[in-house]
Amino acid sequence: MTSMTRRRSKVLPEHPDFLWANNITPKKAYDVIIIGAGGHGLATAYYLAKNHGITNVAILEKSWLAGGNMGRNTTIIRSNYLWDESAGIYDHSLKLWENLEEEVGYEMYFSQRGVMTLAHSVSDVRSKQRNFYANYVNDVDSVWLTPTEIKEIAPIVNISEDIRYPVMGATYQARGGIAKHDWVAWGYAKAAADMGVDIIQGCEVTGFNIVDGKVQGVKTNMGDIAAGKVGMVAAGHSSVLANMAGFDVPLQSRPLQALVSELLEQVLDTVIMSGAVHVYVSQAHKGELVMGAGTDSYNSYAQRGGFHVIEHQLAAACELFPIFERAHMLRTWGGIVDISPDASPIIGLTPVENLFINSGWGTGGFKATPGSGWVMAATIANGEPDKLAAPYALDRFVSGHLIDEHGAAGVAH
Amino acid sequence: MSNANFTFDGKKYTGVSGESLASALLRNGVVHFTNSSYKDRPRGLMGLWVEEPNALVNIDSGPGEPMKASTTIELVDGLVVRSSQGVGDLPDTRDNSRYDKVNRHVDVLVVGAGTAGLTAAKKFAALGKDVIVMDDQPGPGGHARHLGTEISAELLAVLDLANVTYLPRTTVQGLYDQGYLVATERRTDHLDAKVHTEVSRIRTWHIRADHTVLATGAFQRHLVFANNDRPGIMLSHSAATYVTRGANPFKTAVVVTIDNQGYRDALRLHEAGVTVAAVIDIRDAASGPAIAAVNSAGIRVITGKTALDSAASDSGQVCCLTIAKADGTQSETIDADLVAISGGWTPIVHLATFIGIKPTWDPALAAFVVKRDDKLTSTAGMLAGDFGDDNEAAVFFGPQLTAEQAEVAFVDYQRDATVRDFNRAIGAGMRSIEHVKRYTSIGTAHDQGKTSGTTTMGLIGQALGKAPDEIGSLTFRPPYISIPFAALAGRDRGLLSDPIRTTPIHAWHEKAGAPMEDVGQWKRPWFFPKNSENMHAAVLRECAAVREDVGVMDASTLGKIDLQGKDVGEFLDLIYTNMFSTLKVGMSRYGLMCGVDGMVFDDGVTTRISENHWLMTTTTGGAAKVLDWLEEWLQTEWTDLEVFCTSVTEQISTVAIVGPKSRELMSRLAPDLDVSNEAFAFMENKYADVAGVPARIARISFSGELAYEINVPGSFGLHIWEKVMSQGADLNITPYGTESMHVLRAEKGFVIVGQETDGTQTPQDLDMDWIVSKKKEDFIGKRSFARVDTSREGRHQLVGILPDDGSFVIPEGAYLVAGSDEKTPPPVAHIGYVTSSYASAALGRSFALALVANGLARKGEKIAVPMAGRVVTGIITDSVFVDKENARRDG
Amino acid sequence: MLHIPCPYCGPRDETEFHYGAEAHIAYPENPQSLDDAQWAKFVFIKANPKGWLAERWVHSAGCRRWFNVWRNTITHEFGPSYKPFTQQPKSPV
Amino acid sequence: MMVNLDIAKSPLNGLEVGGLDKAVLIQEVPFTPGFDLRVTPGTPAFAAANTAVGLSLSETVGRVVRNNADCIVDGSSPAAGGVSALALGPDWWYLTGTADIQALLAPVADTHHISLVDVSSQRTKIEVYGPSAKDVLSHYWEQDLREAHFPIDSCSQGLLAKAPVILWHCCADCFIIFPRSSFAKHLWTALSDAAIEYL
Repeated sequence: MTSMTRRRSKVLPEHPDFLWANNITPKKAYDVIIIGAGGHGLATAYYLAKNHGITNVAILEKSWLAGGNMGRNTTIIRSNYLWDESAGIYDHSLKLWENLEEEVGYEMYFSQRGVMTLAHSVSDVRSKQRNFYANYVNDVDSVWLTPTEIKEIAPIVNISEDIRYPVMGATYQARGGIAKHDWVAWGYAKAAADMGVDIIQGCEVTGFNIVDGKVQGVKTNMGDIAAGKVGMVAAGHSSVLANMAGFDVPLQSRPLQALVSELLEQVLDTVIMSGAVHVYVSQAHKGELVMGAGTDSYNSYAQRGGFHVIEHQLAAACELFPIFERAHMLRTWGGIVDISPDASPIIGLTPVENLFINSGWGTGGFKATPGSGWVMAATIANGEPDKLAAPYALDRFVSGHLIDEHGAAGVAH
Repeated sequence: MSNANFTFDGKKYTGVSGESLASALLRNGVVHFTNSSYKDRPRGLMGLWVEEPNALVNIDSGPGEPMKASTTIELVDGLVVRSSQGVGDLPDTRDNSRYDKVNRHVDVLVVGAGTAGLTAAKKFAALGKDVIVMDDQPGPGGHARHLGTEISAELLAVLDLANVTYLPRTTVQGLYDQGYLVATERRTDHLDAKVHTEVSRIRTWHIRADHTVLATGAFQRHLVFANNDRPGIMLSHSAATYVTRGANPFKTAVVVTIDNQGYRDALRLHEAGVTVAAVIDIRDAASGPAIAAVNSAGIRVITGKTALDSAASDSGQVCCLTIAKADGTQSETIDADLVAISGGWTPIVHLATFIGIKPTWDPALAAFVVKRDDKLTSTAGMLAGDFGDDNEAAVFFGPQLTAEQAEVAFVDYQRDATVRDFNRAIGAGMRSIEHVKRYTSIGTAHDQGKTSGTTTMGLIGQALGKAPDEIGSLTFRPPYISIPFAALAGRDRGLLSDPIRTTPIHAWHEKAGAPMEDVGQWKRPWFFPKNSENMHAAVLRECAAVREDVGVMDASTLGKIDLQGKDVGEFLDLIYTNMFSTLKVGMSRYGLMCGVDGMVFDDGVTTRISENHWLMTTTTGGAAKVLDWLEEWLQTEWTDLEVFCTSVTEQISTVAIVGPKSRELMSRLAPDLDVSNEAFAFMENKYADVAGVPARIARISFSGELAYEINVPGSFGLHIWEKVMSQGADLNITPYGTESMHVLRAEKGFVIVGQETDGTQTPQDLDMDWIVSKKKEDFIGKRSFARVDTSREGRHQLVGILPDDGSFVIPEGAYLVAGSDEKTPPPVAHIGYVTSSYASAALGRSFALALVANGLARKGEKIAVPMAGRVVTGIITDSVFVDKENARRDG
Repeated sequence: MLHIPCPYCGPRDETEFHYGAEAHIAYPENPQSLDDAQWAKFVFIKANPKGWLAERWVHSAGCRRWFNVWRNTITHEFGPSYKPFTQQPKSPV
Repeated sequence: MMVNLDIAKSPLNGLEVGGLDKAVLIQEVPFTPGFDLRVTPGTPAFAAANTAVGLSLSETVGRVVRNNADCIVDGSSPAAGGVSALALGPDWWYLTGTADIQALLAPVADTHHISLVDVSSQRTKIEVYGPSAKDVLSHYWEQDLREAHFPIDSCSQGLLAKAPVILWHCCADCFIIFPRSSFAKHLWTALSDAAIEYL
């Protein structure tokens, strides 16, 4: 059992001022409109203002700020992906994470407690080892752990050879970890709002004004709003928006569920993922176990999934972590993840001029929040793909140059 | 009623068997149960059942369980508990209790055995429906049990009907799509404090109900005022219920109410011998039988006032209550060791909201209710707004408070969240209920806001001058109450975690002491160690035996699909990249199949048994996937093709004998079979009696060696294997496993789908352009080969690698850099990676297969393998290392 | 746990099925005649509407038949299910 | 093909748990012949197949048509020459029984588009009998077992303890399971575990 003590009573950040202004009525026109006030949308607006001096920006959110996947994910942060392109964008993101709280001036509970990815069979070990070596040549920190070494870092892992799918090894990224998702969103929102960005909640985009293949603005439930450029950062709703703008994206929206336990004395002070048995878990700052599994198989916008997925996940968890047997499942919930054919994002230009898209992060979007916002802001500001974003252009599905992270993404997250 | 001895925080007590632990503690005069988790404030009992936010315990006796509400624990002799301060601990010992699951389809499921539930059950039972009534309490009656009013025997009789099943102690945890429900039944905790291994402790029910009646009842709410969390401040109906049942440590009570329920409870307290100093009613005027009864009992009633603040005695228990108008202007202070709060009813809308039903706000009842009656779901009783007569209520959640008072006015007891916290949230710009919840963490604790949900929305409403339903809708997430992980894991543990698939020969492999490799759900022998051999030694020995003498391998796990019909040939031409329609009867051919994206997705050998009868083999892991694939095309695209597919994976057991001496062994096993090359050519199939079993023998080789695959019905697999072992004894017959099989095929440059491929390789990338038909107009994947990226120069291609140090086996998955052998610190530009790497007995050195950018044009070039602390060098070669001229396959 | 109406076996639990995404996407008559963009559309683009979707499922653990069914992606409500190459029923909206 | 029992092995070697005198009896019935028949209804092949088998195969998926008793709960053997045809799909039947099914249908296979495949080793046969048979199955079987929805001589394919099986309600209190052989041991572990509470 680890001795790491839980941060018990943390006083909430005081807010003499608003985190962000409320009940804003949109202006007639903006230089840039970002659709979607999730983590990626907020970060995009923040970097537009900070890196590119573009502050005449509105973020339109149909519901409440960060109420989508940003407020529903299991907050795992890592960058140990397989392909060079992925290492590029995810590790850039992780580097941004490492200074983010200081930069935006907001507590986020960013904690680099390490992320361990378990391997359970000979072929599983082979592919995880490839991942490990790929990380090495890309200078992404990663180590290979034997079962004994796994036990040293996470004593609660069952490394017995008698279980159905024994633990045979793991990759471990020490720089990986977790953060408090809401506070990340609020930090970006506050920083963006402070620089003049309008955050408009309850504002649903119902269509686009497009003239001669060039976007002029958006139609919303609050009326038409003109914009020089528009960025769609709508995760699960990207397909719906793209269709409004008259083009298709190769995305499928699927339920992804997560669950949380009651507050427990600290038993786990790293993040553990297992693709083979579909479970990933961390113990958050207050002490609750936060767990996720794979996506449901069908398209859905209902923000709920099948209970059998949860049951399967808990069975696997009890095998891997016998000490969890008595823990309680307190709450389950679901998000809508936008899955692309190669499990990699779609970032960049669209068939509509001045309309940009950032989507397809599927089950792995949270970790990419800073990097995604960074490259999206640059792409919008310069009107051309940022170099880290270029490989993720929509046209890769025509050329066939996919960035297939199914192996590396493994279990959803 | 028998007594039960129990231990609470190390102290021994005696209570009444079957009463709740909370009740037993009250009975023993315990009012201060624990301290709060963040602010360490003394806390007592609030509620009666699962809504309890304070009185949590960790159970140490029996199976043990953290964080249980003491109100839901039925007292049994020998119970040992510790008070919990809102944080559970997980003992590092296994819980050996049995947990199981059952599935049930039913006409009507009634959730709740209160008056409303039983009435609904009666109605449906009379219609001849099969009805299940589930209720989370130990007995029927629901609120009636609490409110002192008894349910008529005539109504209770419904539970005895033949077509009605009643499940007490069964909590419906979730309601899902198409009438699917999940419930958990507590089956042993009320019997004793022991671990049960033969009867499940908790049974999880998976219910599919044609119709579900939600008669879930309601919780009572508290009111939010300064120091409203002291021990002795309780919900009025729970206080009244405890004392009525004789658990009464109280002398003087003040009842604070917004509705007529407070009056009923005042009467019950009064009748139970508690002095009711006053009933404080926020309403200026109210009427109803309960109020009349209170007046005639001579109990003082103060209207237009409510609780503002409280004080405590040294013990921490409340000693007096200060009352005030709603605007906070103080009036007087009243002594009491019990403050009973009736803040209105909150119907239990959880299950309804789980499937997206939005509760509606009823100001007359000061409650969110759900009125529903459709094919799948209906609601009844308090959930549907039926609060009975005499239930007027005011919409009121708490008085105006000063900043100081707000600091200690608790909304969510378990999270220690106060009015100040969400004032700050609103100050920070939070408007959505969801933001306030997340900012203050209200509603996220163990009780999931059962008592605080409506109150929170009411208070935000009060702060913003809106009605509760304008703030948002009251939503909850499954489960209804917390469930132990082990209960939801059920029996899917250990061996039952996931099905284990075995071949008919498996028992022999186990007896031989072979470690198993998990291949999908299959257990396959990995290698067959002799004495204390390690894998390295065993594999070198096995491979040498195959190349020099004869080895035997259990190939029964390969997927096998029987294909029949006149169009099979045409169909296979579309499925495989190469030509099959030209295959002669009795012959086998290796084939590669791609997805529409042109990427290799499975391979295998297919045999033409007769003109219209074929047998396809697939990879072990690909069997199900390939059968699905074939049937998808046949059923949804090429429906005019006459082809039937049947899986025969387990029907046929395959024993492969491999090596130069396999011909001798084959002739011993099948004396009637002419095994000469002339009579029995490579890729040919023959039928013969093998050791008394009619068999199909195929000359197929995955090692390059002369080999025979003996195919027999599964029931005879073990028999054939044993015969092979005995007949081959003097030929050094050597069983080998998956590891040697991998080495042998790699020496020959044969790929393994899933090892050389990862879903991004075309046949050309694997240096298998020879297997891509140029004649065929189309086949699945062909069009994708022509795309810009798939047809470009410089793609990663399959090559061999020979490390300069032949004793070093490059790790599989290692990345390669071009040329230079000096250490280059990362990040370095790589040219590819190693897919397979082994020590080879045949080569007397290590070798590897790799996918290298433009690799086919790079043979002879130097590569380096950068690894932490060292760099290994080598050279790019052809991917075939042994028997390039295919001489060995004919022996 | 969806209860999916197999046109041959009746409603069965989701765990018996595999999902096939949007229905009525036919394999091109002559793939070689399509340009890369047209081919990519066939390979990668599947409808992803918020609302009613005519989609494919295969009852893989049951009768092993592919079929089509209308389903609402917001409510998970099922409309009529129907066999491939039969007249598509109107969207339930 | 006649089975030489001396050299043949069934996946469970005829294991049994419980008993006829108990709430449930679970036993493997080794070496039960089984055939997958594929033929399209409404075709001459279908008519020919019906004639050859001597049954009119159910065109409703999930129905069993038979001319013999197929469960041997009382230990006696089924009548000779009998066939039971379980409708697994719109063009798919599982044929089992003591008749020489191969011989009956071989002529049809020569002249019509049907597929008859011997799967006697592909699956084994497990009987679950007794007043608690349904209870034991309900631990793993998610489908509707209500008598009205799954009456005697209903059959269905599905997942039992996550293993693919054919389930056949063959007579009162009696269910027959045809699991894939490779899953038989797993299934046995699961069934005998579920039976504990009822024995």
